[in-house]
Amino acid sequence: MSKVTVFPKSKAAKRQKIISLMLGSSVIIVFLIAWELLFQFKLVNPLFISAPSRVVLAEISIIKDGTLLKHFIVSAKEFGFGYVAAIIFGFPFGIMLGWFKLLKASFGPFIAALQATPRIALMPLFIIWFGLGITAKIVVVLLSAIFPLIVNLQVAMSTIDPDLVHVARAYGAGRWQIFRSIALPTSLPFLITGLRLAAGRGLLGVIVAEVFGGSEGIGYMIEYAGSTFQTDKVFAGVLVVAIVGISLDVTLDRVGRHFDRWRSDTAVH
Amino acid sequence: MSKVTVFPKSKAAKRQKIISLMLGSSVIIVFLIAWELLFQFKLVNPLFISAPSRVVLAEISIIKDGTLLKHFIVSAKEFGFGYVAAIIFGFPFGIMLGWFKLLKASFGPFIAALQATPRIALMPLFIIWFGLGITAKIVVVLLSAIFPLIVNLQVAMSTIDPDLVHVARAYGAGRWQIFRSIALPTSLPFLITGLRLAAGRGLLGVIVAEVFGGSEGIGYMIEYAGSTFQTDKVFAGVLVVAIVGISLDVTLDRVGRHFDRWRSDTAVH
Amino acid sequence: MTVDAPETTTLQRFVQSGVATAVMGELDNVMKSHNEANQTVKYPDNRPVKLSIKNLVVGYLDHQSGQTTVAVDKVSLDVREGEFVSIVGLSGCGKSTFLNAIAGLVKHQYGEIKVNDRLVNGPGKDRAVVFQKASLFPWKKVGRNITYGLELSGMKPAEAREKASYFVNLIRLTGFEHHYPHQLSGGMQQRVNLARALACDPEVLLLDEPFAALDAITRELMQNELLELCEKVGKTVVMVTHQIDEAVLLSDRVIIFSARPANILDDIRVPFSRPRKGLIKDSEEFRSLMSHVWKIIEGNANIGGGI
Amino acid sequence: MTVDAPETTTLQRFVQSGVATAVMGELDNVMKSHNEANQTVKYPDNRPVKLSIKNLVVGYLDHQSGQTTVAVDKVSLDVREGEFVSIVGLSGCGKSTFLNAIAGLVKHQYGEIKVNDRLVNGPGKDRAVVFQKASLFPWKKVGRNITYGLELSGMKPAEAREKASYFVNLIRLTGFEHHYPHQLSGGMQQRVNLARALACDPEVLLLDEPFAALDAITRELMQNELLELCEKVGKTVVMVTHQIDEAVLLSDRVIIFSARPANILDDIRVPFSRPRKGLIKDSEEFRSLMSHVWKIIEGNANIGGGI
Amino acid sequence: VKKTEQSTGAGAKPETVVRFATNAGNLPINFGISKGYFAKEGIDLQVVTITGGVEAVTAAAAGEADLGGMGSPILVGAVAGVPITIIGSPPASGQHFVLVSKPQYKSFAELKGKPVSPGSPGQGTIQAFNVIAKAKGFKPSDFQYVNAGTSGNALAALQTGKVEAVITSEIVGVKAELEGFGKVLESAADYFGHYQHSFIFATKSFINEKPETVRGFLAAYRKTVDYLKAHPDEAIEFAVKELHQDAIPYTKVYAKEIPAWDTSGRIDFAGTEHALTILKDLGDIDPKSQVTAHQIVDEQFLPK
Ligand SMILES: Nc1ncnc2c1ncn2[C@@H]1O[C@H](COP(=O)(O)OP(=O)(O)OP(=O)(O)O)[C@@H](O)[C@H]1O
Ligand SMILES: Nc1ncnc2c1ncn2[C@@H]1O[C@H](COP(=O)(O)OP(=O)(O)OP(=O)(O)O)[C@@H](O)[C@H]1O
Ligand SMILES: [Mg+2]
Ligand SMILES: [Mg+2]
Repeated sequence: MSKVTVFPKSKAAKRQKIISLMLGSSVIIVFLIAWELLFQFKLVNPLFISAPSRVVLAEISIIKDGTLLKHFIVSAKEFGFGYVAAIIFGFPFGIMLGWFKLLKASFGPFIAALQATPRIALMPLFIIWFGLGITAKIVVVLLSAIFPLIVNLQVAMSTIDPDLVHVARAYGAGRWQIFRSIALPTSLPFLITGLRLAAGRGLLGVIVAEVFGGSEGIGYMIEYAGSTFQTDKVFAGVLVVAIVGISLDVTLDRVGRHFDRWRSDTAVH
Repeated sequence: MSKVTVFPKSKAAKRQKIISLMLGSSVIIVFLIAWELLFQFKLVNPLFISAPSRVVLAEISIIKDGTLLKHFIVSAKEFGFGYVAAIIFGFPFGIMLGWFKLLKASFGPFIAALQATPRIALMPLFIIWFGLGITAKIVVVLLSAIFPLIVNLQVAMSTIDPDLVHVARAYGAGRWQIFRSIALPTSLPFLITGLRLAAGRGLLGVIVAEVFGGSEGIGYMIEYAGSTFQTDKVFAGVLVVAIVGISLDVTLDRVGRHFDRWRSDTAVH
Repeated sequence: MTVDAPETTTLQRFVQSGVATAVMGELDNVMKSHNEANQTVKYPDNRPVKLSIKNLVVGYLDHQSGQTTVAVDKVSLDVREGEFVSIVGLSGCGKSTFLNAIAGLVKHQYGEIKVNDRLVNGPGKDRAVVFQKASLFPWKKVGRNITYGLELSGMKPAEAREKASYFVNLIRLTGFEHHYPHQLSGGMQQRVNLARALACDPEVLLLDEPFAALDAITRELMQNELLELCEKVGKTVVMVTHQIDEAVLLSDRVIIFSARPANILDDIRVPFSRPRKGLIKDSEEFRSLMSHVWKIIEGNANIGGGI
Repeated sequence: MTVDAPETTTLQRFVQSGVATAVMGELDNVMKSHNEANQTVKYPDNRPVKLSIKNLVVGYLDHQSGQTTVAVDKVSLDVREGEFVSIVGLSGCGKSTFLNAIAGLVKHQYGEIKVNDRLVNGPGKDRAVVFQKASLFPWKKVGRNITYGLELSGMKPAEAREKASYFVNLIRLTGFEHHYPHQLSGGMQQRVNLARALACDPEVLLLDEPFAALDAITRELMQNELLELCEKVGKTVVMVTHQIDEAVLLSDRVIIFSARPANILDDIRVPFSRPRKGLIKDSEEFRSLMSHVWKIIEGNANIGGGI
Repeated sequence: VKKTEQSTGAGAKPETVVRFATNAGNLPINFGISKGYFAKEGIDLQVVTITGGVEAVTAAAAGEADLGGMGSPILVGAVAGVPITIIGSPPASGQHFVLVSKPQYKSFAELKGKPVSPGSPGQGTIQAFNVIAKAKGFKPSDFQYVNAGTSGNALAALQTGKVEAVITSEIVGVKAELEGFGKVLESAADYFGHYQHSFIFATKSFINEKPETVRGFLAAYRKTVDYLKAHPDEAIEFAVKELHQDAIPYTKVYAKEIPAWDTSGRIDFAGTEHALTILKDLGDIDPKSQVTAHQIVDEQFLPK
């Protein structure tokens, strides 16, 4: 042990985080600048396409008059409940489908059909079953977000290392323990991917649901602003959704990497 | 070698396929019967919720008068091009994001934002850039289908076994060869998952795109039937989409299992 | 053992069992008469039988090609409490398969396995295995890998940690508790694999080449630790090894497996008294025993064709 | 080698290199004077130097804890064309790391590695490695695993298949070409790993315990095949092994590594002429050489503390 | 979502909750709530915001709304058997879609063979376009139908030349003219003659349970509309300030429209029959249907 040198912990890791952040931001900033220039040089029509500077002004104004907060809270609630519901149902269901072949054979096609069924065709059904209130929107978010989870976790189960299952069984692990000690860590990358896709899908879902019915929420705000030609406000709403999307994605990615830190750093190339 | 017994090849495999098919079908059939009974006992309003028997009749009539074929060809074309485009762009892009950390740090947040950006807000942009023809619809399908591919493949790259990369490098494999001989087989389950999710998303995309603009395609047919309360025809359209969804899913799953046949059969439980 | 394709009905049962149950079943009667005579108790011993294997047949079915490979062919073996039995044999002859069958991880198609007079039909906490591949959990640090079995049986974390640190010292990995497996050398990984099994303190210890990746010095150290542990608590051990000297040094009996499919060529009692020291290695008796074993394997290899 | 934490700027370079380049760099001058004297050519030989290693230092940085583990510490070694050099040492001392550095898979922080007088800064087709873990491609069948290196260099499939079948016979796996790795026993996997490297016919062969998972008989068979192959074409081989007898039997020189971090304790010339037969094992000279090697390692183990 | 606009009006305490399905920005409804006209009738009016007539009808059928006011899907739904009854008309109940072309077009005939956007299937816009085309002697197949929607999307398509003409609401048409890339070429109202497009409906169950509330609603609605007609400036100011309507085109259109409002709420039966005929021609209503306007309309709740 005399040959081990210790350096201040995690400085390197911190540095890496900062670099990542800077790179990610700079791409977005470059995009925004390009967009603003297009606008300033009148290459886009402000009737249809706003500009970052105008969006920021619109954003400030809807923050100031409280509009944004009001709609945001509604949307956040709908998204939150729907997303959590998708996890609660999708996670165990996906795992079970991957785990029990008969279950997959039975419900696989049904799920595929459900996934491909256009929500738009079912809107009347939705209204009849879930009304026009928050329930309907939560269901839309749930239905949008659940499929990536189900499909990803199902496949995750097939990538489990059989050697490790052997070890676990040899040590007397029951199903639940095998699940916890092997299936879960193995499926983590799949789970995180599923959660990331589900977040993106769920956000779209909440907006779509609010556009189709209701008088609250960011989606409603966007739709109403659009139909009254308040393009800046449309984009101010979109900006909020995009920021939420980025935050969720970055957080999930980081969580995934935290739990995956046991992987060796070996560069692939 | 004297101790090896050979049995007629693949009989077991065939049997398994048949069982799977039967199970999958029976769940759907049970669902349809339940639905029909609900209808027969007048527990649902046929004005908004059709019944399997009525859907079949509607299906037959639109097959006979050629409506279905006409719309189907249009939608199939839009979906096909969009899906293939999503693969062509999403596959290498996802791989590269997973492969090159800097690329991921740079474009990750941007992609997350794009994924969460409500398409509905960008419709004017879409129209301006891609018009109202098939191009716009292909782009909608592309945008719907590409994210599962990008995200799944990106994560796939992080699950590559570094030992195997070592082996490949030791034998002088270049990047491309490492990609082909290791990254590709490793990412296969992720790729298949991505393709399955993308298929589901793409089908939704094509319908949404046709609802929002256009005068052809299954989506248009569904929308028109819906707005004139021809519920049977709505579900006849939905049925077609669902069948396509199931077929794609089953095919992709089978392809995935074909390429994954090297995995040992060790039961997980 | 080459059997013609059975009719479909037999084939179905065949497939369901995962391997060739049905085919093997047909050999039932033939084997009964053939084997029962064979099963003499070669070395009388008054200790109770801990592990009893009768007419064990294990095969693998390749689902794609429909090929079965028979790996273990009618092996019978009794191991008494506190006995240390080694198995030697050619690479690929079926040693690991045999061990995995005892562990309950691989299904057997015929015969029976009993531990403490109870039929084995799955893994159990009475047995622990040191696998040929280290197969550590890559996401667990060394310490947690060692305490895996303990945690499964519900030991408190503090207690498990303490036990882990004892075994970390035993396998000479002090300071590496918080390393992930990929940060260890091959030999270090194998030692963790060994410690994981020892920590469970099972009644029957199944070791599959536990020292193969160790250098001579470390190997001797570990052998001594194992011997000491076993002699102290009287563990029942079945160990697969490739080192004939190791087999002779550690065991009460050395079982020699034939080329695949494995059956028992010979079952040799090792006459040295315990506790043993490495010193016996230099004795003439030790050497002649070793070359005896060697000759039996070699003879079989030459006759039996493929290795 | 315990170095205090450097200032941030040094730390940055440290992190960028992946390991402790900067820290090691500071030791530059110290080591130059220290080592150059050491580097006498112990056994004069008129064959050209194939592989030349000077003051090699290799360490691992744990990105999370910030800990560095130095595995190879200022090792210098010249291997001549056609020479067979074995490395023995304690488990975890740094043998695999050393081999991987030569293969170009692990970055070194200080010193240089030259093959054919050209600096090594990555893997190359002039070297092939038999890894300690078999690391076969699980999705390729045995045949395709063996021809992996050949396919990379663009050999035609038919030709590669033919070559594969030659090596499949050599490693006694006839009939298993179309099996997947998970259907093989541990020893069979290791033999495929060996064949994969041999098939490439590289100038320098780096073997990391290539026979560890093989039984005595198969091991001897494989040793003979390797010896024959090497003697015929005059391959340069560096082999890590745990069997001292194997090292002595096969090699021209046996290098003894110290406990971690590895440096060379001794470099022993094996005086037997070639071609050698297994028979020399029984000679008195052979045995005394073996116990000489054993004593050096053991002495170091006792002094050096942790294994 | 049931949105409760706070009743600011003094007087009677709201007692009965009435859920009214309409699109966002409905002037009389929002104004009436804000001024407390409904509260005065003992009605707590809650707006169920939906995007179109189909959703309004569905919401009513699903029990999510008691009353509603939208366009022709109400007729289609009522004829198809949705349990709703038409109880009155909004103040502007006729066809008010306009055909907007690119500025260079002088006449409708020039659009022949060109890409035009008649709006989404089932909507009144398609009916309007077809009626105009028929009156000018063209068939629908004489044009390339590409649906770009009705509002922002339609304008974007027009501005960038993806289509040569769109049929849309008057406000959007005026907006296009103001922006300089569009020209209101035709007004649908000129071709429809006797035609009623918009209605107020109630579900049959609500009528059965609370006929008095229906009466009260229509009374309050009438008062609101009367007030608005008398104070067009206040109406427009309310729409722009409170409902965030696009000021210039809204002002321009409504300054002209409000004085022409019919505040009686009476149904134009001839116009409705005419609408039914047109819808049958289009196939939106089963051509074999025998349902007449009188069977789906009940005027008894209108204030005398
Ligand atoms: N999972 C499996 N599927 C199919 N065949 C297998 C499987 N495992 C082992 N075999 C086959 O069974 C035979 C015996 O393998 P086993 O692993 O028991 O050998 P072993 O005696 O342990 O050899 P080694 O000393 O090389 O480890 C071999 O021919 C091997 O190919
Ligand atoms: N990828 C790695 N990351 C961090 N540390 C490592 C890594 N690989 C090896 N080490 C450490 O380097 C040291 C030397 O390891 P190495 O594998 O070279 O040993 P070895 O001599 O081959 O041992 P064995 O005979 O057991 O295979 C060990 O202390 C080990 O913990
Ligand atoms: Mg084995
Ligand atoms: Mg090693």
